[in-house]
Amino acid sequence: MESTINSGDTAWVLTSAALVLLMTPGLALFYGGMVRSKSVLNMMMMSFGALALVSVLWVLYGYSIAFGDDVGLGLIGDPTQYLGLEGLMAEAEGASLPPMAFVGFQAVFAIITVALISGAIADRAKFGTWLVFAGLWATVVYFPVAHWVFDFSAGEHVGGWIANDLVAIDFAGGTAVHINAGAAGLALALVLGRRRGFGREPMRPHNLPLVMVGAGLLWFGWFGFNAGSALAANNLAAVTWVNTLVATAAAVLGWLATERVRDGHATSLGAASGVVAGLVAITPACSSLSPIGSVALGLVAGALCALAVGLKYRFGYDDSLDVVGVHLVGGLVGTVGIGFLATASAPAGVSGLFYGGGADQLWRQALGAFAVLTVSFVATYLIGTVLQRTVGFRVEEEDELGGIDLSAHAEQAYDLHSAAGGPAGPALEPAIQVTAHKAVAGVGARERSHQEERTSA
Amino acid sequence: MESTINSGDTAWVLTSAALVLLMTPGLALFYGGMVRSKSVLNMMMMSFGALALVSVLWVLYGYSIAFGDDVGLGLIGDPTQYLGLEGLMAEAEGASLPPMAFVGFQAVFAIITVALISGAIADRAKFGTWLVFAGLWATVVYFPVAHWVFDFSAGEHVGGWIANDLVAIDFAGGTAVHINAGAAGLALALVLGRRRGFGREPMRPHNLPLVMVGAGLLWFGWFGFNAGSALAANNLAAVTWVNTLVATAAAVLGWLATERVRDGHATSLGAASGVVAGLVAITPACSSLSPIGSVALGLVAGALCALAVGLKYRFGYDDSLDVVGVHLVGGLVGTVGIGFLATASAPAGVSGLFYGGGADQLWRQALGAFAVLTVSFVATYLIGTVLQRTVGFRVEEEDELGGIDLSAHAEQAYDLHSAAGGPAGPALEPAIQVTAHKAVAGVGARERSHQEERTSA
Amino acid sequence: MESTINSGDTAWVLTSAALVLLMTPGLALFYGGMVRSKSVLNMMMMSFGALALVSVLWVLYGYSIAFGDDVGLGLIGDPTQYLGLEGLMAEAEGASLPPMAFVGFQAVFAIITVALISGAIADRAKFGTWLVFAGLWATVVYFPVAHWVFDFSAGEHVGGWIANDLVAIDFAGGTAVHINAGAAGLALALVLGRRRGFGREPMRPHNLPLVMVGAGLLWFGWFGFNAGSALAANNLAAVTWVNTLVATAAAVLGWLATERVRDGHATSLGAASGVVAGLVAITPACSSLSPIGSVALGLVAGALCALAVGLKYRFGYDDSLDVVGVHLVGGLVGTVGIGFLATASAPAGVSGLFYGGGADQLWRQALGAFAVLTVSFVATYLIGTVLQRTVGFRVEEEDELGGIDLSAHAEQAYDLHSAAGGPAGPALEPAIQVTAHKAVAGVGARERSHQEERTSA
Amino acid sequence: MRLVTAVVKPHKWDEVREALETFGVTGMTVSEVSGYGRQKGHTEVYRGAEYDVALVPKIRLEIVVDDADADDVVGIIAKTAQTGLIGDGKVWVQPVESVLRVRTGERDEAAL
Amino acid sequence: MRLVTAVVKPHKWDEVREALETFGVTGMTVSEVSGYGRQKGHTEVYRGAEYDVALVPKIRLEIVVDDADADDVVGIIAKTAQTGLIGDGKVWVQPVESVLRVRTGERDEAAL
Amino acid sequence: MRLVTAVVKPHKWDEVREALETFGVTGMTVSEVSGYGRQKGHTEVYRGAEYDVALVPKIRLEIVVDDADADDVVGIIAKTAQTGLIGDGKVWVQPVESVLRVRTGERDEAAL
Ligand SMILES: Nc1ncnc2c1ncn2[C@@H]1O[C@H](COP(=O)(O)OP(=O)(O)O)[C@@H](O)[C@H]1O
Ligand SMILES: Nc1ncnc2c1ncn2[C@@H]1O[C@H](COP(=O)(O)OP(=O)(O)O)[C@@H](O)[C@H]1O
Ligand SMILES: Nc1ncnc2c1ncn2[C@@H]1O[C@H](COP(=O)(O)OP(=O)(O)O)[C@@H](O)[C@H]1O
Repeated sequence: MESTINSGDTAWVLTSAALVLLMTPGLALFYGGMVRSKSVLNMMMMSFGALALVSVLWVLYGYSIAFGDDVGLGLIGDPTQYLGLEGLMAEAEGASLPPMAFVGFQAVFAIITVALISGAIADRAKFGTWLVFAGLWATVVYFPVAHWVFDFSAGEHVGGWIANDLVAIDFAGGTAVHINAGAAGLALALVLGRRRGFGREPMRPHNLPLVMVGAGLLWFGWFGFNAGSALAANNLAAVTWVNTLVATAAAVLGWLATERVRDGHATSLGAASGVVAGLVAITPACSSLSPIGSVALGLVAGALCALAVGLKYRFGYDDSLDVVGVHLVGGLVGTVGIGFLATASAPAGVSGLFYGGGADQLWRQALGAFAVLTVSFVATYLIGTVLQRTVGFRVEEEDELGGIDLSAHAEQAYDLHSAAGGPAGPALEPAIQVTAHKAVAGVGARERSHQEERTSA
Repeated sequence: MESTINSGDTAWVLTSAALVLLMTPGLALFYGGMVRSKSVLNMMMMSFGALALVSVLWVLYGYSIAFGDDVGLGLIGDPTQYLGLEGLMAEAEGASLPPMAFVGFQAVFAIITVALISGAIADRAKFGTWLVFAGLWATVVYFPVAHWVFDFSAGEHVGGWIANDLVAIDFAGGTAVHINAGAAGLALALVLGRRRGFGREPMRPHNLPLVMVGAGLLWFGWFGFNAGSALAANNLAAVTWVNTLVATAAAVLGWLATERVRDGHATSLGAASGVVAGLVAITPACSSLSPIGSVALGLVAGALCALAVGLKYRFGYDDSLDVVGVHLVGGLVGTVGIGFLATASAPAGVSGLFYGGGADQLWRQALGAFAVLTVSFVATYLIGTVLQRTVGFRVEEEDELGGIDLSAHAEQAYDLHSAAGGPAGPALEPAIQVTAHKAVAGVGARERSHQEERTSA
Repeated sequence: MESTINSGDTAWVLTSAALVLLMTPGLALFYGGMVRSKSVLNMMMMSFGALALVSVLWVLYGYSIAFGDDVGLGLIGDPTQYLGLEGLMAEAEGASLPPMAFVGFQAVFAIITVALISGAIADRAKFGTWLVFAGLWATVVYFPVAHWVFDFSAGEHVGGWIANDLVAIDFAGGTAVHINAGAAGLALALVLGRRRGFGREPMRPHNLPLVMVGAGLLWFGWFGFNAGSALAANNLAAVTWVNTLVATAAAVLGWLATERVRDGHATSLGAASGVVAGLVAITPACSSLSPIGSVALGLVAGALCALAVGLKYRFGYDDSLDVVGVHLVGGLVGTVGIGFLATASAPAGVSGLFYGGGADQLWRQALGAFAVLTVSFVATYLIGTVLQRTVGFRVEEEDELGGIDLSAHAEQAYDLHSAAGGPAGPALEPAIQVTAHKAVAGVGARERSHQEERTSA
Repeated sequence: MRLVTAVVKPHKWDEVREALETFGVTGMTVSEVSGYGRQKGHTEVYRGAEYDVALVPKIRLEIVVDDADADDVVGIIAKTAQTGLIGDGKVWVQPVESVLRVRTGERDEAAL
Repeated sequence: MRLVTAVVKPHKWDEVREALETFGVTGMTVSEVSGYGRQKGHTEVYRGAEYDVALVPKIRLEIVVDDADADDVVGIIAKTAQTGLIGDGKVWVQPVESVLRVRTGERDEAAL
Repeated sequence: MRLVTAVVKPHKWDEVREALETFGVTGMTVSEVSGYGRQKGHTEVYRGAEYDVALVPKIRLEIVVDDADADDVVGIIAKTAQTGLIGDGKVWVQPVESVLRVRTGERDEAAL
């Protein structure tokens, strides 16, 4: 068999997959900088944990559920079809992409979707339970929904219902990734309840430059997410690239303008959040809008998300890092926005309401969004509740107050003092003593990080 | 029409464009780490703000001014030609690159050039005025100068004078980007005046690891900047890639050696600055030098820039983060250095003075550099002065002393203490109280972040 | 001559080279975050210094030693063959890659291998001596070993013995890079001796989020390292990409599980270390394993490395940042693991012991690993000892205690206080005074950063 | 006048401040300190080595008060900062000879 | 001997130090603290929620001096630290029974 | 009772703490401060401009003790914190009128 692999397309998809992989560490920084310094490590670990676990599940059965032949109604792929991926190590007849390039590219989408959810439950989730949740949620919610949205029928292969039957446009995952994660975040925030002090203490971001680094890496990686979804280095990829740039830029302007008018100041947290809001909104829409349409979508998404992040105070759910306000709302703006702003001159070739296309595409978009939102919310609520009632999902109050980094990971993020440090930073370092080196001896598990002894003398 | 798109070239240009996009957040870190902790957010916001605004202008008319058909004398492209970029969503007949790939690649050049300027006016510029300046400067200075340097005539299309009439070599933007931004930085530093305490207080970098992260990301992104400017994944791209590596490496050695001899210590700030100095110098030259020539250029650039950053103390202008010392000087070294070090065996095929090519290329390089320097300095000085006299460019003294992050953005970069933090970091956190949740209510603009009340009881 | 360059392959190799370049700053962060705040800059400078120096040596003679025609026994290439690389600026007849693409890609491998070693000697190496060591080690150890492992014979060209005679599989550098650096780290840790307070004071990482950023960038860059080693954008690259993802993910799980069982907590330092351990192990093996084999390898590597990092306490060598525990052990696991886990259905087409291939590949792997380990250890020990006895390698005790950032670089990493900073961070800033601006005057070298005067009044 | 110095748990500081404000204390100086005492710190684990961190974070308040108010202030702190668990902290009182308000040059009682 | 404790605005610390140095004070101990008083902090805005930060950064100086110098030292601080705006800070004086220089074992006046 | 305040070099703090523990001191309050004195700071170089950093990091201990123990505590600190080099620090003793343990409400000697 002669190879039909297109090296340029392969280069672009592999590059894009690496870019999307980087988004998860980027998200860890974005989220990590936003929490208080006593829980930054746990925040980052939720992303890294999801990265590790979901990758392995993807190999085992995840890819099969998402991209295996449909086993009925467009709802789920055959989970055993590619078990272990052994069969995908060789080129496929006539294909221009190596199968593994697609496998890798889609793996990183599954990873980041799960990681996104963690922002809703900052500072208060048991790490072990989070991992269990991540595995269950990926299996029960993400893999099937990816099948619905991303698995196009081709030849003998039958894919998912949203892509093929409803024919809603979701170029890179407005429904499967963002609405999905956003709805799950809302459900989980409700299951776990509010943090101690929510709405009373400020809980300011402890490290805004870290948030900005994260936003920068996310933007960078998102070019792989969106333009890589063309699965080829072609004109379509180039158009989506530019739309991804300008919609995001416009969303930053939209968010900052909203803050300036409402609060009197444009904040850097707002700029970073605007980046993400814009990226979320353009994700489903980047193939169907013109650059000007993208600017419009970005402005709307930036402004609406800036308003939406305040809703949690009004309704009293503690969506700690605004997964709902940014990903759910931004995902809805993008997915439904296609129904209004799509222009036939864009690669997708569909006209929305504002471009004379009527409401046909609009209802498809709305229905796809609604389906994913509902399923994700309900399933997540169930999974979360079961976990909370059985193994427990929320940490003890004292661990939350004392800092989850210490109680869950026996670590603290920063130790910025040095024995002969700076003019203003001397140190108490030697006060810490190494009492034992258990590394090799390995005396087994222990739970000794009590902050306070419970005896009152 | 059959597609003539080369997928490999497209993959490389899209990848390069993403790399260059990353340079702006990278620059935000590089600059942000160098200022004091009370102004890091504002520093980063100047980069992110430029990113957002210039992207949108690029779509509207920027690309047209830079790459539209020349409207006379090679000075400016037709600003209305590609208004909104609607017409560039389809492949062009016979082209190997999608039009939007080039649009995106050039967009990120415009963005970073504007962002570079902000380093000269750290800690003291009104954020709103900075945004206005960024928009005006991009429109009046960058877009036309990009036309001069980057817009090559082809077929019916007539481009800019430096590229086509003067035929100075500027492969990736020594004049259009670095000399341009450096001269603008100098002008703006003069317009805004010195920071309180300049030359008296040290104003040390508050976070050198952040500076190093920034330098690392800049170097990484710069491979897109330089090698991507080949606009194809070919031999030329590979040669420029290697020259970009080695010139930068040599510049780090040159800078560190200069510091070691002069001050007794090689600093990490010096290494990070050497990275940027080398990258700046090789930018115009990477297609016309051999690797050995690149090493030589890098050594000279590193040493000269290390000396040049001290000039501001001698002449008394507060170019806070050395935009002049690094970008203007480095840009001149690279642009004029081509006239000496160009070798015919390099892809550009031109010989400089040292390689027996006489002074022909040298005067072209010098003239190109001089033209951009002069125009940029004069235009920037005018724009800056007008803004200062009308809306005001410099912040109030109390805002500068109290920290521009707080006064302009109502934020502080770090809050590294936690209620039950580490041995050395307990906290005053609860002392901060949430008084109102205006998010939804939205009571309109307010200016309440006074540090001190003006009443003396 | 018509160009035979494949643009897709070129795009992928140039992208990969840039990704690998980014690994060195990434390593600087990973290492920098793990040391105490008084030595983070020095730690980062060792990486940046290696980056700068080795790049220049590569141009001069390094590439020739590694990839020049063998001058005998497969041990070393002709050091003069490509002196200055002048001859490689043109395309080679019939080649699908530009020569410089390969030059650049291999350059960044040399750089990071040297940088890796520095983790073993944190906090206590003279910076000047480190640079001398880096140059000597690259010349005497790395360039030849790269010839052994990476230089395949082709046509007239004769390469190195491990690649061509022993035919051990080392796809992307398990021996040449990781075992090599790990053994060198061990030797150097022995030569320099333990840090003051080793095993008594904790020496905790001062900035774990920085460690996580570094781990994220390393993972991202490593896709270039491994999948780029296919030197083409083809099916092989795609398979190695996926294996790189899943082995690493599994190693994180392996490391965290080990910690959880042994210490009761899964730490973020463990997650970051697991990332690197997995990447190291899959490096040689990514072309010869199935995804399931990669998961198995990753789990083993994660668990074994997690145990191995404790060995230094048992044996008393101060491998400060666990270069031995992660790179030597991980490299051995990966290199030797191929002998067990290789499957003929993977691109390399070789079967290991567990897949019915017998012990043939196993002894080749073991021998290759052993050869590199021994040569690297012995040569490094010699170089280190000579340097220590002549110019001195270890810093003075007082400089170590006072912090090497200050003594070697006259800098401190952080200055997080601002004159009107936060509620908890006021400042002593004005207490620092600029006494002189020597920048231009340039009064020559001086050594004035004494922490304490030696007179007792 | 008296100087009341109190070392309390960080999460109690806000309550203490509010109670003192209600009582009429108009100013104080606050710093972050580390306490060493019966209350032990915590254990951190790094790569198999275990570290005991001996210090616990505390907030230290310095309040200069009229002689007459000293006992009340101590009492208020004692009440609001109490959790009954080890590590609640200490309060001590010392004599002060004179106080000055920098802004106005006012002295002693008038300076508070 | 006396212990003079002064809480001043951060940007005044350098001036105060210079004036004290000129006067002949050879040493002091400096720390970063947060002040709570008439001077209010600032307001920060996050995602539409507003936070009042009640504390303001201050510098605290501790200077042990001869009895004879105490008044002068207070006077110098009072003068150099003054801006006339709310929040200029406080200075208070307390008795000290003995002082020791660790390096030499010298006591009291000789230890300063 | 007495308040012993000691300013010592950071790397000596651990030794001091151990010696005090052995002697029977069960608690203290520790903070990071900057010292200004005979010991000069260091010089940093940035881009050719040189900065003198005047302050050196120190650790400050506050220990409330029984009157009877004050001299011993001072003596122990003096001995263990000494290196003989400039900048070893100072120790001073002040009167304390009353002490309270927040947890139990115990007073004075019982509160230590
Ligand atoms: N003798 C002392 N002098 C100064 N501060 C002390 C002294 N003893 C205890 N402290 C402070 O009081 C805090 C609480 O003391 P601790 O012994 O832990 O609990 P408790 O007061 O409940 O018995 C300590 O963390 C320390 O800051
Ligand atoms: N009673 C007090 N005890 C200790 N420190 C005080 C007291 N009152 C004020 N301070 C300190 O003095 C600073 C200035 O006080 P403030 O009331 O804001 O202004 P002013 O002294 O100008 O009236 C406060 O920030 C606080 O640090
Ligand atoms: N008069 C003083 N009042 C308070 N603290 C002082 C005084 N003089 C010195 N100190 C503190 O003691 C430390 C050591 O003093 P220094 O003069 O440097 O050395 P030495 O005590 O060995 O002569 C200083 O850093 C400072 O913190």
